[in-house]
Amino acid sequence: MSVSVQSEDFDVGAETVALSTGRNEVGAVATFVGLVRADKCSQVGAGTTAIAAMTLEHYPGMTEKALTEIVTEAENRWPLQGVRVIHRIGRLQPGERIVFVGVASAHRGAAFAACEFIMDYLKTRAPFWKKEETPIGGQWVDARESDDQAAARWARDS
Amino acid sequence: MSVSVQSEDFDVGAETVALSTGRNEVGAVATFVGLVRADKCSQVGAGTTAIAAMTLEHYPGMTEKALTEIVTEAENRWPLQGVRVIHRIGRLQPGERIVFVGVASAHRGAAFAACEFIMDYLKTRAPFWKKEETPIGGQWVDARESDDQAAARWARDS
Amino acid sequence: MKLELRYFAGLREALDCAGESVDVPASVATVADLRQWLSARGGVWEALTTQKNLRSALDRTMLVLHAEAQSTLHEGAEVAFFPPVTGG
Amino acid sequence: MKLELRYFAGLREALDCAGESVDVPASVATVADLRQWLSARGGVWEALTTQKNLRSALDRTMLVLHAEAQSTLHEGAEVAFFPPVTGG
Repeated sequence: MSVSVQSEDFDVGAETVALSTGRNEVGAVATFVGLVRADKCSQVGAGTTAIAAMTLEHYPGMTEKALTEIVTEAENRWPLQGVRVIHRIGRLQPGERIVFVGVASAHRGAAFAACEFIMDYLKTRAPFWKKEETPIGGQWVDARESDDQAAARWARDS
Repeated sequence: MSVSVQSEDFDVGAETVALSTGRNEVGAVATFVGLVRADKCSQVGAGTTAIAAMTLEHYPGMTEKALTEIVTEAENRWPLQGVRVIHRIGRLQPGERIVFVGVASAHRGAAFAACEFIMDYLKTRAPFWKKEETPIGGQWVDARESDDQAAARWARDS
Repeated sequence: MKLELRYFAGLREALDCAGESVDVPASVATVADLRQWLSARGGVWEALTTQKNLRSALDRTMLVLHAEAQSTLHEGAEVAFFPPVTGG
Repeated sequence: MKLELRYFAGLREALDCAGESVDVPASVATVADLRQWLSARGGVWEALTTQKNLRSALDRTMLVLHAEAQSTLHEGAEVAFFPPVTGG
């Protein structure tokens, strides 16, 4: 497992390839890349306006801990050979990458499930906040109920 | 949509990045890479033995058609911005990549679901067959019931 | 009626035949009929009815097993028989 | 009891405060008590009880809302308050 919180961009190809390199039992690698949508708009009064950029704030000291706990939970639920999580912080422009989650496993079912699980938990349990830059100032992004619902799918009775 | 059947390897990073480049509405890219497991063994008599390589046979003329139909079905089910499928044929050694499926969408739910759907259908509906090389000769890989079950999850009453 | 037949993977090896052009009698109207007609050649060809789960495609569209009896042949049709697929 | 407090995102801006060290009276025993105690400062601090869905973390572990009353503070504890997270 490897977790990074950084302002720099990451190399999608190198990260994906590294998940299977030298690991004999890997037959499946599932990855996810989240990006700032280039058509991203922010609610401004009654209308919407295109954003110029967004800034990602986080909770230094807690962020890596929260991501590590999420990955550990995934490793407890599925037989995984490798997991990589990278989340960027700071100012990001439309079209830029925000997050990478990559999971290697012997079989595709575990790789897909764990990758989606990590993203759903990251969205609701990792301390990141997005602020969008609009022509009339900064605007904090509201949490989405659909993200809570996505995370709730993985709940267990324990 | 772009579908390729080829003997050459592919560039995971370039393919993943291409799915979002120049597409304003892409906020999520989910990818899958399938590999020949380096510890892959074949059943030989009562025991198993490591394979030296595998050869992928396909049905020229039908393969691209089948893959295109699978991707079209995915595009009908989810709002997708881009889909890329690459499947290799010919002789592949342990550790080599076999298949790439990448899906771009505005949101992660659609990207994950469509990527997994395409893999499940590809496994059961695209005309590829694997033959493993063992010390005592070639051995065709048997279809797995779990792949039929995975594909059956997506069935619709229509 | 003239048909183009193709065989793949383990079945191709068992038949020692990758494909052939055949002219079938009028009694062979569906893919299911064709399967029986080929099997009636005897020997290795009996695999077409005795081997479990052998699949088929008509004009490059895969058929589910119970669809073969409803899949009507036509002049120049391309029919393929093969084991369950194992790509990906 | 001395505590380290941290505020994030929109709440940090509303309070105009990223963090502070406080010494709370013995009556403040849980995170829920702390939330009430801070809100009682009045003005912008009332957001801690009036703003919908504000979350908290004790010693860098996120708490669910109903867990705050069971989350006991200790000397030197780090407590953070923040809006629902929106990363990814």
